[in-house]
Amino acid sequence: MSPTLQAVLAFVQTWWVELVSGVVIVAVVPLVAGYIVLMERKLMADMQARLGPMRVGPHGLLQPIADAVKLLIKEDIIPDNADKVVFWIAPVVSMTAALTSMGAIAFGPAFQVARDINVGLLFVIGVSSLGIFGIVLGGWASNSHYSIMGALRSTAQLVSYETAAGLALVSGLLLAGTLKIRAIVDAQQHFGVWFVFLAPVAFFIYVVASIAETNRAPFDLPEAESELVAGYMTEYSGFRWALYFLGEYANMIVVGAVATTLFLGGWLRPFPNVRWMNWLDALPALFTAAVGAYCVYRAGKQPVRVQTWFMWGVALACFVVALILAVPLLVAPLKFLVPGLHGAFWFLLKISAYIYLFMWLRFTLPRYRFDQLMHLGWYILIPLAIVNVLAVGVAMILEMEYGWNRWLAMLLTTVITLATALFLLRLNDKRAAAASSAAPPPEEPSTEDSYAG
Amino acid sequence: MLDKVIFFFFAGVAILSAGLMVTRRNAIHSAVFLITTLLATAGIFLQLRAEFIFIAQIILYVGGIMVLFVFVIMLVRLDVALHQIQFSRQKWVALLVTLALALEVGVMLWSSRKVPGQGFLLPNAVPAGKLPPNTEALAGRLFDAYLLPFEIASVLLLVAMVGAVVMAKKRT
Amino acid sequence: MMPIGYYLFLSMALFLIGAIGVITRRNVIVVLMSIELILNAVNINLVAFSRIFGDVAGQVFALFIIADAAAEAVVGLGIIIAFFRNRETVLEDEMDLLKW
Amino acid sequence: MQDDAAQNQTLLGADELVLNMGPQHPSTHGVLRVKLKLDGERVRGTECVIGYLHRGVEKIAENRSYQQFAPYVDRMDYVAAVSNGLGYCEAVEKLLNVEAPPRAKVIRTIMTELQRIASHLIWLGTHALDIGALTPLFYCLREREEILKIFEKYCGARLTTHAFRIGGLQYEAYDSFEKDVERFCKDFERRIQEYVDLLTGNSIWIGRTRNVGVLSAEECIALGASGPVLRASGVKWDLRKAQPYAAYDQYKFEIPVGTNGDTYDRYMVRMEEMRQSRLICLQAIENIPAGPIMGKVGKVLKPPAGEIYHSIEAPKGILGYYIVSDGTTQPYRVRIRPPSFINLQALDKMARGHLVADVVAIIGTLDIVLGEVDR
Repeated sequence: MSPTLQAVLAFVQTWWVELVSGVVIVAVVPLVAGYIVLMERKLMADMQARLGPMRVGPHGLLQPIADAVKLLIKEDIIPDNADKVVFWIAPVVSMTAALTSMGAIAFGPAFQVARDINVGLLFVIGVSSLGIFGIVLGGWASNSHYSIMGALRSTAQLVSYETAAGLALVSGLLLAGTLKIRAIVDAQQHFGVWFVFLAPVAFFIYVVASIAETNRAPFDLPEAESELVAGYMTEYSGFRWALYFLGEYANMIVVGAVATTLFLGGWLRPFPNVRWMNWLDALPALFTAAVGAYCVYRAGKQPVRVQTWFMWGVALACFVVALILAVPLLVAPLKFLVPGLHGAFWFLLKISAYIYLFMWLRFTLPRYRFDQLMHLGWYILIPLAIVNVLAVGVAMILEMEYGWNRWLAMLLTTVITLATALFLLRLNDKRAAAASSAAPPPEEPSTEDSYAG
Repeated sequence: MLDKVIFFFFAGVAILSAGLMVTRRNAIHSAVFLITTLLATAGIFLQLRAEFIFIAQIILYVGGIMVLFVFVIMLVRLDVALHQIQFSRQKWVALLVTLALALEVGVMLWSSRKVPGQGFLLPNAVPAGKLPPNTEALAGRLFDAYLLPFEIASVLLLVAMVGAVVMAKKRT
Repeated sequence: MMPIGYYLFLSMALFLIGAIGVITRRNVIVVLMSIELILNAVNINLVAFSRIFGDVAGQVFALFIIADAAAEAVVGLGIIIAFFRNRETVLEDEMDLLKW
Repeated sequence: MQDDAAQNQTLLGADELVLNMGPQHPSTHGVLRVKLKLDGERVRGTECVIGYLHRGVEKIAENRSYQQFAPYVDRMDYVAAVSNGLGYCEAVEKLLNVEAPPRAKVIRTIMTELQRIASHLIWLGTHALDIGALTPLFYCLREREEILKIFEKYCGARLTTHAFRIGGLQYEAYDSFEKDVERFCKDFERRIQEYVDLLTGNSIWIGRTRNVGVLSAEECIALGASGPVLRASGVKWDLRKAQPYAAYDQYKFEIPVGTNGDTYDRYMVRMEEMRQSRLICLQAIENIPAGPIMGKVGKVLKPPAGEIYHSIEAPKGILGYYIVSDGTTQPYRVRIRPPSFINLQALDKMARGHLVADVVAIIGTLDIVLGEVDR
């Protein structure tokens, strides 16, 4: 055997989990992202009194595949004066960053994607933040005013809100005392409570900042359709555009997973340590079975035969999942499967709820203006996050050194941060009032530079 | 063997893109290649089992400083600079001086190889498996022995922040 | 872990490329980026030695250098923006006034 | 100009950025092209380039008989076709010195007020969409659909209706006309509350609209702005009250006015106008007089030589028709005063010093229709 072959073999032997999970991520995430888009369109349609995609497949179920095919065979336009290489690379960067950062996430105790690394959470947020280069370079390479303005907005926005998100995460990490994904969840089990209840303000800040980081409404200014056409994506079409889109939705999954891991108890069920709440273990199976039963109920009401079949199919799938979730509970020899399966169920459920929140906000709220966005970030969220980190630290010292009750200490921090929040909001209102009453803007344009932050 | 492959891959990428960074006319391209260099260096850090420095390099250097660079390059439109002379007049002298320096350092490194036991081919002292958890060890050291430098660094950052704001603020 | 010499040569190469950039380029932004490269080369040395001695002090200093690089970049870019506003250039040999 | 010199100083001292917004842009409400002079994102000046939808409506009028021209006016403000038709028919009637019978007048009033609601609904939906709220648009279109159904039942067309004829109406109101209108009006009160819930108290909405695009009463009058834009600045001027036409003098309604003249006030004024229009409709269907629907108008219209100006309060402002007759069957000249065109002039004044996002909000709040601007 040649040394090269030996080296390759050694490499594969050491890293086969990572290689396989890499392939799985690249293969599965686009599909998942496609169906998240479908879910979003369906939900949006539901909230807006319409039906959404109905044509391709029953209830539009094949729409993502049709969209993907359409995007693949679409003409790939590169503007004449674009910087071709950068234009080509940018969407790839965006998507790669999002997909790579998934490597350190664990979807349940049994489903670690690649490896539980020492700096797990930092790896996730650090690598996913590299996606911004895709946006900036794409906007710059397009050589279009809309694109470059989208890119500039995006940079300023991401830099600002990443600070807030990072500080919010620090509050959670203080409680967990580790950066390892699995150890964070274990810490929550040990505490017997999700960190969202110990540090609610930090969770709130992280929710807001993560919406801004993933460029979702009401913070979707970099791609604000009504202002900048499509922001940095204006000149993109076909598959490159699809890559951007994919990166964005993959990022949503990433921030959802981070929030779930750190604040929502990861794969733990509600009340993980309370014995008499053990009936909650039956909930996953019952829940999926209920969904299946509802599908059966709806199957008879479908107008088209194909949709009836589809409903039966969905019902069957639900029942199978329910069975898979229920059998390990009931059959003693299979008991060892329970944490893995149920953990994955709870984790996915929490991520879905998180993404649902994103969608809900998108359908409901108008969009912020750029300066308002910056003010919210720099005048409210970041100071609040700093105060929160400080307060959580003090509370932990009170608890560890002076033996305070944990809940009392944490309640104190929450009250302190909320008071700060109120103070900041009042300050902000006063500033806004002063600014509006100062002078009519047309003659004396404000010299404030929104990008200076 | 594996270590070697990883090292040479990252080192090659780092040196190649560093060279391209210095020679590209377009500042954005330079920035892209610098980002590549920094990421490759992060890979080297990881190969050295310095996980925290690896991630700090990615978050701070690449995700923070380089974003700032790209941002400023886009803000000061450099279309004009593209058509001007790229290198300064002293370039040949500069190259000569740098080559001399390279020779000097190279010879120094090469000759130190001969010192037995502690030369530059010094083997690894601590096996990879026996290293303490990197983040914890780093934190312990940082907040214990190097607390004062840490505080000074934070003051430095504060000063830099204030300075940058004052500098970039529009004079009215 | 490779023998330390490899890291030293890599670090030297990056340092020299950075130095060439600093001395020869006219564009101040590229010069600043070259300085970042030099600092980065130093970091490789520090981390490599920290690894070989099994002591994280080197990494602590690498961290300080990253912080310092951030400060330097921020101030440098601030100066560039202020200069560009007045002179509309980022070429260093046109920065020939001691005041503006 | 000294003003320009000050404007050329941009943030980084570099040249200002000229951004072409439109003619293909999601939120210029058609084919408006706005050249924005930008400093970063701050607007230093705007310049509207119009005419992409110019069809020469006024010139066409000179080659058509009076009746033949009536459908053309529907194509100006195509989201408020009924109002355009009303203005034209009344202008020609004035020229001919005939009057529509009372029954025709009441039905005209009902239709026009329904059209006002429909037009405002389109405005609300697209304006909210411009500011980033996706959902109100679909709610608005849902209600507008009901109005369009009434139009369809009445005259067979939904958008460009050609509902009225010179001298009265061609069609009698269909059997359940009153019932349909009443049902819509009853339902609409609940619906309008949904928009209020979604937008009025929303702090993002308030932040995006308050103190944006402020236009004082003096500026409005100097620019000739009319309609809700004028009223939001505090000027209580509504032709329905000031120079009553059709059957408006028979009904009680309020003229909503704003105080600040900003985008939020315009929003509030239009919302209140929808409520008032609903009240007018409810009053009108209670008592539609019986009688003929067509006045004494011959088959060939030959107005006496002379000129006439007649204006009505269209949903977007004062819509005026100036018609010169030389005694033949075709008008010698028709000049139309379109409210959108005049209101659009205020864009530059309102947008200066604001951000790009505000320009979009301001174009939305002016409620322009490019078919009317370009004619």
